Amino acid sequence: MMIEALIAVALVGALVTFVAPNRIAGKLAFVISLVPVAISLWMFAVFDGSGNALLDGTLAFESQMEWIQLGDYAITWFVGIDGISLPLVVLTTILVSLAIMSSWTPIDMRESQFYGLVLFIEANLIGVFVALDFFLWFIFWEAVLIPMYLLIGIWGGPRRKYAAIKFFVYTNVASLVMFGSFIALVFALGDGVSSFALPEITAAMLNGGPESFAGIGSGTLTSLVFVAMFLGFAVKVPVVPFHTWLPDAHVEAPTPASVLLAGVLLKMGTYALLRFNFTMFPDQVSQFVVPIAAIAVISVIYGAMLALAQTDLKRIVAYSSVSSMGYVILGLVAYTQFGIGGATFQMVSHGLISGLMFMAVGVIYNATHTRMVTDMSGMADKMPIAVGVLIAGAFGYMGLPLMSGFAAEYFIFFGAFGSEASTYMPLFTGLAMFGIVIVAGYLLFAMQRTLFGPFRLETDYEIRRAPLHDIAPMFVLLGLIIALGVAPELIFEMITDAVDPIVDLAEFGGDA
Amino acid sequence: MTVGIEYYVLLSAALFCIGLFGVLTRRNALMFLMSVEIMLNAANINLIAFAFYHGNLSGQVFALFTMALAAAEVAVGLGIILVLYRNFRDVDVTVPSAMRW
Amino acid sequence: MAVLEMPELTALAPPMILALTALVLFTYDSINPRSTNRPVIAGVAAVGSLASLAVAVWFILAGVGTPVAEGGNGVFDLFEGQLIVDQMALFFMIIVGVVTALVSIASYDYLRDHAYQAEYYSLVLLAATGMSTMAASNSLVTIFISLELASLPSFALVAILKSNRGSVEAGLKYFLIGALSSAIFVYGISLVYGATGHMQLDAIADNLGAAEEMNGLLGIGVLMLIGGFAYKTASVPFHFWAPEAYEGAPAPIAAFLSSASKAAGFVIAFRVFTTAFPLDVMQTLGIDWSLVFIVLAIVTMTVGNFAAATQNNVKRMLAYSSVGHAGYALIGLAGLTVDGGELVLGAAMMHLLVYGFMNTGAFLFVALAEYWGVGRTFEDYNGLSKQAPIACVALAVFMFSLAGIPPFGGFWSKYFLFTGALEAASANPWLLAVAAALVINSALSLYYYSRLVKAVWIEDPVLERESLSQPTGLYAAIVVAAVMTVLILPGFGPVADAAIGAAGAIIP
Amino acid sequence: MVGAFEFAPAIALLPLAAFVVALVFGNGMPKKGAYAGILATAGSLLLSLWMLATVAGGEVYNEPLYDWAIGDEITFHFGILIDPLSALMLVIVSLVALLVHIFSLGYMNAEGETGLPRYYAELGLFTFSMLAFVLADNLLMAFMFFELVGLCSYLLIGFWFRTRSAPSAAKKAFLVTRFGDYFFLIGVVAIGATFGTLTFAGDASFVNEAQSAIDAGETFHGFGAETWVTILGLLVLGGVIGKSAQFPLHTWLPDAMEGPTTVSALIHAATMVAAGVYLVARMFGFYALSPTALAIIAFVGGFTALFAATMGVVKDDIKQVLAYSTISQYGYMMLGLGVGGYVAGVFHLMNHAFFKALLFLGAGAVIILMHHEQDMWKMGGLKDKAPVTYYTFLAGALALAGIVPFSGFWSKDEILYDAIILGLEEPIFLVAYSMGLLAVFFTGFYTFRMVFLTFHGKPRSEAARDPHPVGMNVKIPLIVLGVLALLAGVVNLAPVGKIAGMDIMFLEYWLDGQYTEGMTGLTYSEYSDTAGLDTTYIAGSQTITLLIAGALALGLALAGAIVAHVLYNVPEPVPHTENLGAAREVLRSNYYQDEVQVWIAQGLAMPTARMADRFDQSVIDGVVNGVSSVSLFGSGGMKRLQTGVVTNYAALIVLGFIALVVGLGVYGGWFV
Repeated sequence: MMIEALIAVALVGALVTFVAPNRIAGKLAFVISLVPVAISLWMFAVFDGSGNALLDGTLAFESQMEWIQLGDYAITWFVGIDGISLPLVVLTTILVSLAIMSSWTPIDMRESQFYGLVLFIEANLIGVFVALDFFLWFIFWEAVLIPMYLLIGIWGGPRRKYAAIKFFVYTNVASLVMFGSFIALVFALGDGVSSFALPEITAAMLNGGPESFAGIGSGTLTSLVFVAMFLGFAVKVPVVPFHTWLPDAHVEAPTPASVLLAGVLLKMGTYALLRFNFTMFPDQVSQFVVPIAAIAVISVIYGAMLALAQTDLKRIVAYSSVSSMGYVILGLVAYTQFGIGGATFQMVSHGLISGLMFMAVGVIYNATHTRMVTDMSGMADKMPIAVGVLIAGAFGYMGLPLMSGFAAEYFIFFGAFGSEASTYMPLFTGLAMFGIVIVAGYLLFAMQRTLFGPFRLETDYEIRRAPLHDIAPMFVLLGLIIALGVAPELIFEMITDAVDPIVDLAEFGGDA
Repeated sequence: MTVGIEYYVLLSAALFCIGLFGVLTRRNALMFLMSVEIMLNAANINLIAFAFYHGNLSGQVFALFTMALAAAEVAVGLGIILVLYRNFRDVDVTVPSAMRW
Repeated sequence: MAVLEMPELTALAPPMILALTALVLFTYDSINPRSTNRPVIAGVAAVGSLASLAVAVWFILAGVGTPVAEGGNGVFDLFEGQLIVDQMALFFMIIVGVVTALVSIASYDYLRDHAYQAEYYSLVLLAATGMSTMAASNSLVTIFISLELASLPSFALVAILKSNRGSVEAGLKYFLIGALSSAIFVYGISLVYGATGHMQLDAIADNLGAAEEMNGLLGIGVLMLIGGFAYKTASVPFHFWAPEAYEGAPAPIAAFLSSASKAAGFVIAFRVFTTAFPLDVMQTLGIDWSLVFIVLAIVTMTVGNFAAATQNNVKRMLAYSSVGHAGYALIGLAGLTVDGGELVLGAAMMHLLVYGFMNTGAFLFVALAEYWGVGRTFEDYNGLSKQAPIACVALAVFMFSLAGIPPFGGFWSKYFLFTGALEAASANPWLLAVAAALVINSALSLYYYSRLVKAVWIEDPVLERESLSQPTGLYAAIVVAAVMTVLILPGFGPVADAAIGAAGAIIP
Repeated sequence: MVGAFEFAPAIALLPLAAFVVALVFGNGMPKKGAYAGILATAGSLLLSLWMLATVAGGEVYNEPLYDWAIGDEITFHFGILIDPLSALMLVIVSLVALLVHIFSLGYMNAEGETGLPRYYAELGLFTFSMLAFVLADNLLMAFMFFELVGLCSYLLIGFWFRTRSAPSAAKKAFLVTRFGDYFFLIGVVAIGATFGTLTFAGDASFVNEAQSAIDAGETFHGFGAETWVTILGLLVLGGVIGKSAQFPLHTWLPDAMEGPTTVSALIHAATMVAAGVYLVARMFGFYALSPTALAIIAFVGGFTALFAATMGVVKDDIKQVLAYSTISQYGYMMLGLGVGGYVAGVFHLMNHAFFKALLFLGAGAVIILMHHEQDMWKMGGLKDKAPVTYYTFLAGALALAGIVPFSGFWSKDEILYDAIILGLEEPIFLVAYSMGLLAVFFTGFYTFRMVFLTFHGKPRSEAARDPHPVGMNVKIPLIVLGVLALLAGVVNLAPVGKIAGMDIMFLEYWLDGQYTEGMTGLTYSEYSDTAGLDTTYIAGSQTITLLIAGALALGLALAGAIVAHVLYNVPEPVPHTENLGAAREVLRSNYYQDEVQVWIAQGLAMPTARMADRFDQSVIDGVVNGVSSVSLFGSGGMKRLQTGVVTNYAALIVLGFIALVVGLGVYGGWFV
């Protein structure tokens, strides 16, 4: 029942915080959020699962109970954790705690509501990563939207209303498409399945797959569903060309919301891709390798190019997230141990690094009230510590060795290069890798202009050093980034354990 | 010799259409109401004719209900038309069109 | 179970209790028409509706209406099958009870300075009686009577603010369209009677064979019946009264009509088309009414949602959205197939139940706003969350629930409808179009629902307003509705079982 | 095995500790953390010498340290490989690092420099990364620390971040090398994916795998094994070219002189820039498999040597001259390795490390003397005022120019010798050789131009007349390095040895593993066998060839020196560069290399990016917003249905109803 405890704590905490007086809400929320951190770390310590949750691996902290009988299909409360979900759960809890602390400074209105929503998001994010029944999973998946919509809408920047509604509607449409196609698939599976439990559906998919449905042939149907679901998740990830909601949302969102958005929400998309498309449809994957890989490469390069053109620090980081997510797609489509494992590792790594970057940008923004590269220079002079951490984070983003970003990208490149999914994979890999040059390009340019050189600030705003509670979270993240970079095995071991069954599904074996 | 059922149906259909025509063309609320009454009576003709045709009484009974309800409808309707006149000084149904789109 | 010993008539207890309450209030009114003893009057109405609700719930739990074969207390049919009390009847009686109760409680504050209190409540309960009876009607006669019993008071209720032009205009339009549709409806009945020679639904089903040569007549009759239902459920093309009626009527009445009356309209539609016109036979007769409902469903939800998307008047937006939801519920009929379809039909019932909570709540919030007198447009609602956070949380719940976003009840029913449509699509590919329309419209609806949330939560008030009062009755009703909308998610198991069971029972 | 090698990790870890200490406690410490660094590097030096001794004692060490990432087919690990090559390199690096740390006491801790803890911390981090790179036993680990030294270089170049130029130079340095590393990383990934291992040495090394693959005639990705090996080798070479500042990725090094001179000495002369060459030497067995790759290396080297030397001729900034000479010298090393002169290359690497560090530190001393003035035209006449600096600097200059008997001569001569004997067999290499040979002249010229302008003639500025004194901590490193610059050559007096038939080619034997057992696949002779380059001698005689080659090199060097003497060793020297005419501008602007790269960045990348951005905003986002506005427009039309006139409603209802009747009727065939 630990998972239930995890979610319950967050939910109750959300309610408590919501009614708490503004004055103490921040501290209260932080204290509450430490409980899930503790629980998840404990889970991490005693984790005893093995194999993949969907491919009859043994789950940790599993619990399942009847809920609703919908015609011939049972909807159950079915949660469990395997090597893929555990790191993401831990990432979520930690990131939420740090985000809460980092928002003590910037959030100065309706605090209790703000922190309540943050905790509410946490509950649903955890749910997304642990739910193993489609309907249950979808509830959490959708329920994330509301609090994020409000976070962006209420506490966001000048164009917050536009950004919020865009994010809300766009991602919701995607979810509906995905939902519809998947339900159609389940019905097409016929008597093969008697519930919406993902493992059962996966099993049915892997032996035989669907019959023809509504006059659509079996093969066509499977491909259609695969594509529809890929598109559905592609918006969430996001991959080019479904990414345009991301920069708006990021730029307008308050720092902690950006941290969660980039840190965890994007991972929902890739996580879902891994769980659904790349676990249930191995044949379709092999069928669509080239287009998907192409999309991945385009996302990497195009996203990086866009970042190169920006002058708003947040926009830069936002677009580079698009680029980083492209790596994840590349790793997934490689369908090799290091490819998919690296993709999962990248989810965690990017969560930490982008979180760190957004916090650092946020700290600078708190001090200068501008994010424009053109407005400032020589910040290193005024806030050395924050800038130091920012530089560290930036190099993490560039994939500096001994930081988690390098491990992730290296795994992905290695896995993708050695993949036999398509003869062109080495080519795609080579192209995608050029991202590491562009990323260095725009980050170094931005740092040179803003952090170095003689001090200059357009806005007449008196600079004060960032308080400890702004800096501390960044140091925690930096520590984690370096720890994972020096010893990826900390989580890579359990990831590969959960990934191997997926890799074995592919008839084209992975050498790397 | 008895008249074939189809003639009754045609008669009621014609009556129905007359009523409908009235509904569509008349702008006076009362005329509107009367046209509706005509349509109801068209239905009544049907009911009675078919009751005769099928040789069971439920049609005729239903016709009675219809008349009763028609009366009730008129009662409520007149009430509404009354307040309509109070508020708009007119019984033209096309006058009150403040709420649209 | 005690129910067994009682005479069969007691199976009709829920509508009867409503009727009784109505009469009590009517007497009270005729004795003391100008009484402003609001607590007593509203209290009586609330108690009566709650009692009817309680009885209905008790019945359904006690297994009344569940065939004996399934371990229940058996389906009660009275007066040679003119009325029938089965699971579906009870299910809809519950919906009506819920809405009536909420509306009566809310009206306590809303009507604080209305001249004739008792007449208002008695009309409400009379209408409720009619709706509750519709749920049990099993013959075109009873259907027509109960339908009119529901309609006539409604006309009066919409126009009850005699000196308010909006209210009167609404009442007029509602009444005229209503009269027209009932005329069409009656004519339809006469044609069906002509083709089959019967009024009682099962009898009609048995005698469809006789209608071979009169299938044209029967077809037109069936379509005219559909017209009648479409009017009651505010579906295209008979929906034109809805926006005006809801906008002009007092907000509680709008809530009442858009939730309960709609549900009642659907229950008779469900019953008639499942019992009297089994699809397989009708198809051989060339009257494939499921096609009609597919078209109506798509058009209705599209018209409703698209028209709602750019409204500036909150109440009107809700009115159109209720048209859109009628379209969703129509999927229940559109999804019926020769073999089965209880999933989709059950989903429609669930939707109507959840809708009873969330939509009533939404309109009651509008009632609250009118009570405060903050205005009718989105702009007027800006920043209300600062003065009335609780009510605004409730509003957000209603809106997101209407949009079908978890973790709220609207999510379940809407997605079950979607699921049902897809299941039915395996038999009838046209349903794919319906499902697609549902997706598009949901996406669009999210846009305008979140606009309202944006207004109260995100926008800043245009003009500063001092703190707002917190009327007990309205608040109570709204909060209850909101809580139910949320709690129904975890507790959806029994609801789903009941609805699908009921649907399964009436599907031949 | 217990013993010296157990302590190998400490060599790298000591400076890391210094990094942490200086970073955290630096401000509280005397000399701002300098001592931590000095102690650490001193420790590293001692341990390195111990390693050297142990290796000399006949042991080599090649053990994994710990597993970084474990996969089914391949496991990436950190490991330590200590063989003669790495042992030698360890000593060089830690020695120079130590001396630079000491020198910094005099150079940096002067007049209230801020951010010293940062400086010493970054020095420590660099030393750690560099030593770890040298210790690496596999290509991935090598790449990691290869990148890390790049980071340290970035940080140290940008040490004076308050100026405009330093950060920009730092960015350029990192970016250009990153571009090279891009290919390197592809190479690493590809090698790992192809051969399933990344270790340098041992039976399971990718070198052996490649060998057997070629023998088995396998094909990879549609290429023959040998072609594929060539491709892989060239990919890795990309990183080498970036780090060792070879053409065309050399442009960052001159800018890197924005950093403190000590940093230039340590990173941009002696060690980090050597990393590239070291890497080639490290995996020489792999390159030996592909003559094509070797040839390309040779040409890149030869061309760079000449190319850079010509640019060094016209520079006025003393550090700039040294920077270009560095580029050119590394060109020599590449040339040497490219022509199979493994020993020669490593030999020159070692010598260059010493005398170039010496020259830079000397330049640093000069800059102290001149109150931080770097323009040679403002110097002059320092000879008498700062004798120690002068003579040590002179020693370095002689070595650089390659004058007997200074160390530089021996190594450079050996490189050219290896080039010519190969060239005589395969004339194409003669081109590379001649470029290298020509460069000798320019080297001699600019070296002594620098010496004369700086130390000889009359003082040409106030600072030069009254120089700032320098302390012991400056002089000691100079002296140590000066001695080394003079004597380091003796470890491999190849010509003497070959002519006189003496066995005094210690370095060659050393690298050939003749002092050590159990060293397989890493020896000079094995490399030569693999490469299988056959050579011929002028007139069939080794001696004659040796003498001719040596004489040519020495002669040209002296010629250059003499020209410089004639032109600049006068009381009032004047810039004669005008006489170069058009060539001057080309040279001064470095053949417009920077312009090209700036254009790639500013003129190509940025516009493309902006175009992409515009496309994104208008087209892609336009579609998204378009969808919403279209549906809202549709909504506007939809609600116009509701005219508000009840009669119209009735009409619409009837119409709709009739439509239904007709539709269903036709479908159901009622009207037949």
